[in-house]
Amino acid sequence: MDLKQLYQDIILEHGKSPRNFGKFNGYSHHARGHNPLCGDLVQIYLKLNNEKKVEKLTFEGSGCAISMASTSIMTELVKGNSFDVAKNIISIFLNMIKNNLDIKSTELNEDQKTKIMSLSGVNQYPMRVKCATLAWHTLASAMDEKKEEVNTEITE
Amino acid sequence: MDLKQLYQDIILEHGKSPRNFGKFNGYSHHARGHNPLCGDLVQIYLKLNNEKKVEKLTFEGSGCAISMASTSIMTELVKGNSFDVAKNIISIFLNMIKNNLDIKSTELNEDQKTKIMSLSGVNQYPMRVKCATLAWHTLASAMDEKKEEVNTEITE
Amino acid sequence: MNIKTIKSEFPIFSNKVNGKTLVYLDSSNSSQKPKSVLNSLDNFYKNEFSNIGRSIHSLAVNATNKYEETRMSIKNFINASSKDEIVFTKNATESINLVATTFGQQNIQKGDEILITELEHHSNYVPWHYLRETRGAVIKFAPIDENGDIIIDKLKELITSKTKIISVTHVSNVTGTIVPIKDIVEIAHKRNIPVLVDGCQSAPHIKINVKDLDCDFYVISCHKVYGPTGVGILYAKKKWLEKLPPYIGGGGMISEVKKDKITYASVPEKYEAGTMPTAEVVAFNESIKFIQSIGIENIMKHEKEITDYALEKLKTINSVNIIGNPKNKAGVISFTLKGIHPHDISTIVDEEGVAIRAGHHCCQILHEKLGLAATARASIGIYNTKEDIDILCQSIEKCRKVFE
Amino acid sequence: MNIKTIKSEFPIFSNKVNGKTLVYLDSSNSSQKPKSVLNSLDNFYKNEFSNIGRSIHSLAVNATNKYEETRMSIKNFINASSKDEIVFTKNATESINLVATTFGQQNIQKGDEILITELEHHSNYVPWHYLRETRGAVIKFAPIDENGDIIIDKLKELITSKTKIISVTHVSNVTGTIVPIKDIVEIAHKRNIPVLVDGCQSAPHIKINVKDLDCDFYVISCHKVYGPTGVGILYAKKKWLEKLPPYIGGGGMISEVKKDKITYASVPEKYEAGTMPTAEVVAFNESIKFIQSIGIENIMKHEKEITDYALEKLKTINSVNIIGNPKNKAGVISFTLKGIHPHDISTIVDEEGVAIRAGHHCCQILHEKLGLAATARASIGIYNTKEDIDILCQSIEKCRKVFE
Ligand SMILES: Cc1ncc(COP(=O)(O)O)c(C=O)c1O
Ligand SMILES: Cc1ncc(COP(=O)(O)O)c(C=O)c1O
Repeated sequence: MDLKQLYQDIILEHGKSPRNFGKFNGYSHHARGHNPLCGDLVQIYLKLNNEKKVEKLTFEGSGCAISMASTSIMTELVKGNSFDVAKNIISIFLNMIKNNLDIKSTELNEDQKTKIMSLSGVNQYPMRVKCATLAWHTLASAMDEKKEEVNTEITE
Repeated sequence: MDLKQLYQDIILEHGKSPRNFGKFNGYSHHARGHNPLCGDLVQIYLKLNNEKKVEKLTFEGSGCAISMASTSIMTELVKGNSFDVAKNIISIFLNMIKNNLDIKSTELNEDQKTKIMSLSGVNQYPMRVKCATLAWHTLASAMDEKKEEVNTEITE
Repeated sequence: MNIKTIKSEFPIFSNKVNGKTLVYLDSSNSSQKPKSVLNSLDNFYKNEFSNIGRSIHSLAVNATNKYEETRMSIKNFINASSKDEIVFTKNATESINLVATTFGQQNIQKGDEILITELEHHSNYVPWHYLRETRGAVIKFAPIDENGDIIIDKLKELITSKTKIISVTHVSNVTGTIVPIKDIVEIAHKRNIPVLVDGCQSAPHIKINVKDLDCDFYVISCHKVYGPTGVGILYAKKKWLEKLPPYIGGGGMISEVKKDKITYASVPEKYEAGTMPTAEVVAFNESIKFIQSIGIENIMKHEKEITDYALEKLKTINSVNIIGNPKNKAGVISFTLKGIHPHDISTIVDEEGVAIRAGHHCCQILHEKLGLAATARASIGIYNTKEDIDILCQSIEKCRKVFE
Repeated sequence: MNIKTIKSEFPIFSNKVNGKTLVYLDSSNSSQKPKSVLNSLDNFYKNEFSNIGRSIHSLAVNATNKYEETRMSIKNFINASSKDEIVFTKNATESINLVATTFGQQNIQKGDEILITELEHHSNYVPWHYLRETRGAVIKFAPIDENGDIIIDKLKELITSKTKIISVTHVSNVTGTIVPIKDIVEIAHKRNIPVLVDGCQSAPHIKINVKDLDCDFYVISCHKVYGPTGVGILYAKKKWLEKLPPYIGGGGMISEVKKDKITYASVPEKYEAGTMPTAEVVAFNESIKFIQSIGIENIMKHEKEITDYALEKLKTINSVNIIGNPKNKAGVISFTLKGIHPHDISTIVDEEGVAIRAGHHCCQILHEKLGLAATARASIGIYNTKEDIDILCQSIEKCRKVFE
């Protein structure tokens, strides 16, 4: 295990200054996520436009550096993509975290790959995986228009 | 531990041919005893006459050699005595079993002492103590005109 | 398979009891434990101990993983669909209470019927009796025949439109009857009735496949499966665990707790409140590995051999009466001896180092049916040998001498 | 008293965690175990194992006696009136559920009130919440002040003629608040209201005298008292155990079982259904002996010294915020670090071998009150030294560096 792998500069930076933070009016999708172990909560707001493109994506909530950074990075990566690509990015991320896989997707450019890979250190910290994945599961839930709150105890 | 001490001839003999077995009409006192561990049941029937003397004392039930012999010997020892002497014999017996004491009572003759002492081997077999004492507790309960069934789980 | 080697895995057999070699024939009550299980317990406490699921430090992470590994082993051992279908309890009795209470809350109204059998252990009767007391349920008992087999036709007849659940043992802890669970589940499911199976006497002895049995609930007591005391298992189809209300409430089984509202964790955590028997669950994994290393088929074969030998030999002793003669019998042999009470038998054979059980074995309904207050019981485990049976028989002869 | 010697009694401290010496500051979650307890466990399983209370062979007799010896030790340890007032459960959570369920069945009607406090662990809230759901009870929360002390006057005001029971912790597992139980019991008993005390955080740390407290119920979790997992204790005044209905039903807790009727064993057996955690109960006797060999006064003194040292030292670290400042504080120190989430703290200090807990510690009500989703918590056991605290503080400094 290597703490530096977990707390990379990019993580610390996003953790401190999360992008796309806050609620906005006129969102088309919304979901709420909860990690009962630590009490962290996240809310995702999303606007899909007529072409089914993620026009806007923001979040509210509080949590550890890992969860804040992961959420912030997620919003940056997903925003601007089509529904299907967005869904694909989510599954690329979850796959990476769960199965310790390299990113081989052609849908991501190098910069995006670097960003997503910055979260791969979480792998070595099983109790922190849920911190990293909560927002992603919640986004998926918002996109699928599920009514139930996402609960990390259920998603794994 | 010595099996011969537990299963003395007198015990085996009383176990096989219990004295004062069966119910009789016209009893003045009655009680029911139960050992939940083995399921043994005993019923005591007793007639106190006008002088408060135990005129008749019998029992019904089934159980192991120890419990049958103990009950049978008890009826022999107690029958014919006054209420108070009978009560005293009960406490002498229970004391002997519980505290491993010698019998020093002047209320008992040598023959009676021998009989009661024949049950003292039970001492060495803690799980069998209840077999030996059930009938005695039940008799005490009958004499006190208690309504509840005697339960060896409660009496110790 | 060498039983000597297997027996030597159990430290207790290097001890003397009353100066005699221990002949342990009380495995239906609780089994002895192999070294590997004890080593695991000791190792866990000495090197790895932590509470699970709460803290996120290294010890806690490791302990949580080990705990979950046992859950996965059990899933495989009984062929469940998912490890989420395995709930840890304190014993099989709690497992049955969990189902009776939560199922009762949701499904039992006044006059509804619960169908059990005359073979059941008190632990598979008292929890249902509570529903009789608190919710006005009716309990029916499927009868057994003189061999100790459940009369399936009668069981069928007892099912009505009010029957809400059937709860039945897989193997009787008195007669050793192996109950045709699959048939009963089929009958029940045709009428949409769920079935709970009490697997206390089957888990260490016969192959269990809950998917094949298709039962809704299956309960096991780990201490009878060469595991530590303090752990039980409830298998339940996931749909039930999700649908039924929670049971014991407290830390670890909640999702969000507010002053006016509480939501619960998902399954199986929803049913695991408070600090669990962590070390014991972890060590139980070794019990499963122990059984798997021998192979359940080999265990069945060995135990059948010893059981058949015992039945044969006991029958040659005059005045021994064996209770029940079921079609399929596991290694549980209850018997009486003419003129000698089971408690006296137990005390006398104990003097020879032979541990058997005397009493009603928590089956008073069955004993009432048999017209007996008590029986003596010799029950077989993987470590028993023909020599054990020989010593049992000799010590029974001794009983007869004492009482001659 | 030599802490080095005491610490050396705990095998776990000879291990490395992440290559570092283990600094265990998670004893409020669960304590480590001394050798004598582990030896007892191992010895019992290896040489003496048998189920208790059922069979009458020598092993069973011996096991039953040892099990009852622990009951007697607990009676003396907490100064109960009789060993029949000690019931074994699987954990404190079950103990509270036992009381809530059985007391509720008998005494809670729609609109009746249950008074708890904002300090309570989920295990002392969820079981009462069930009575809100199933019986229409009302739950009231006695508030705490900004120091983390219960405002006794407010508690008093919350008592009405409908208050049926008060359930309160002895020591908070977040703020370390030592609650003035005697005062609360006095207030309650004046109005004939029984009191349950959650003693999970007091049992290993401060002197317990249930006769002096005069509480009606007292619950303890053995794994926090240097004992094995899988065992809890319920102390209850005998009149309550006799009066309340049974809880878990099954083998061992019955007197007579008929097809139409069941009668129950006397206390405490009435509440001990199924096979109990025998070996763990037996081994727990060694935990009590361990505490007694050091002396609870010495333990209190040592832990106070370490706690005071820790508070002092933590306060010198900029940006550390300690949660609560109660009048009397046990060795439980929850804190936050400005700008760093407790989970990140825990992960980083873990890298230095320091085991603390991060989260809501099963006290969401309290955390809501504090306006925090989570806190970090260092909790003290008998084996902790000033050096442990030094390492904790150094590793907290490291957190700050990582996040600078
Ligand atoms: C104050 C308090 N109450 C109750 C509990 C529950 O104890 P257990 O998890 O052993 O049931 C705990 C510990 O988790 C606690 O700290
Ligand atoms: C058939 C059967 N069911 C249930 C039980 C109860 O198991 P436990 O005592 O472990 O809860 C037993 C064992 O005593 C049993 O033999």
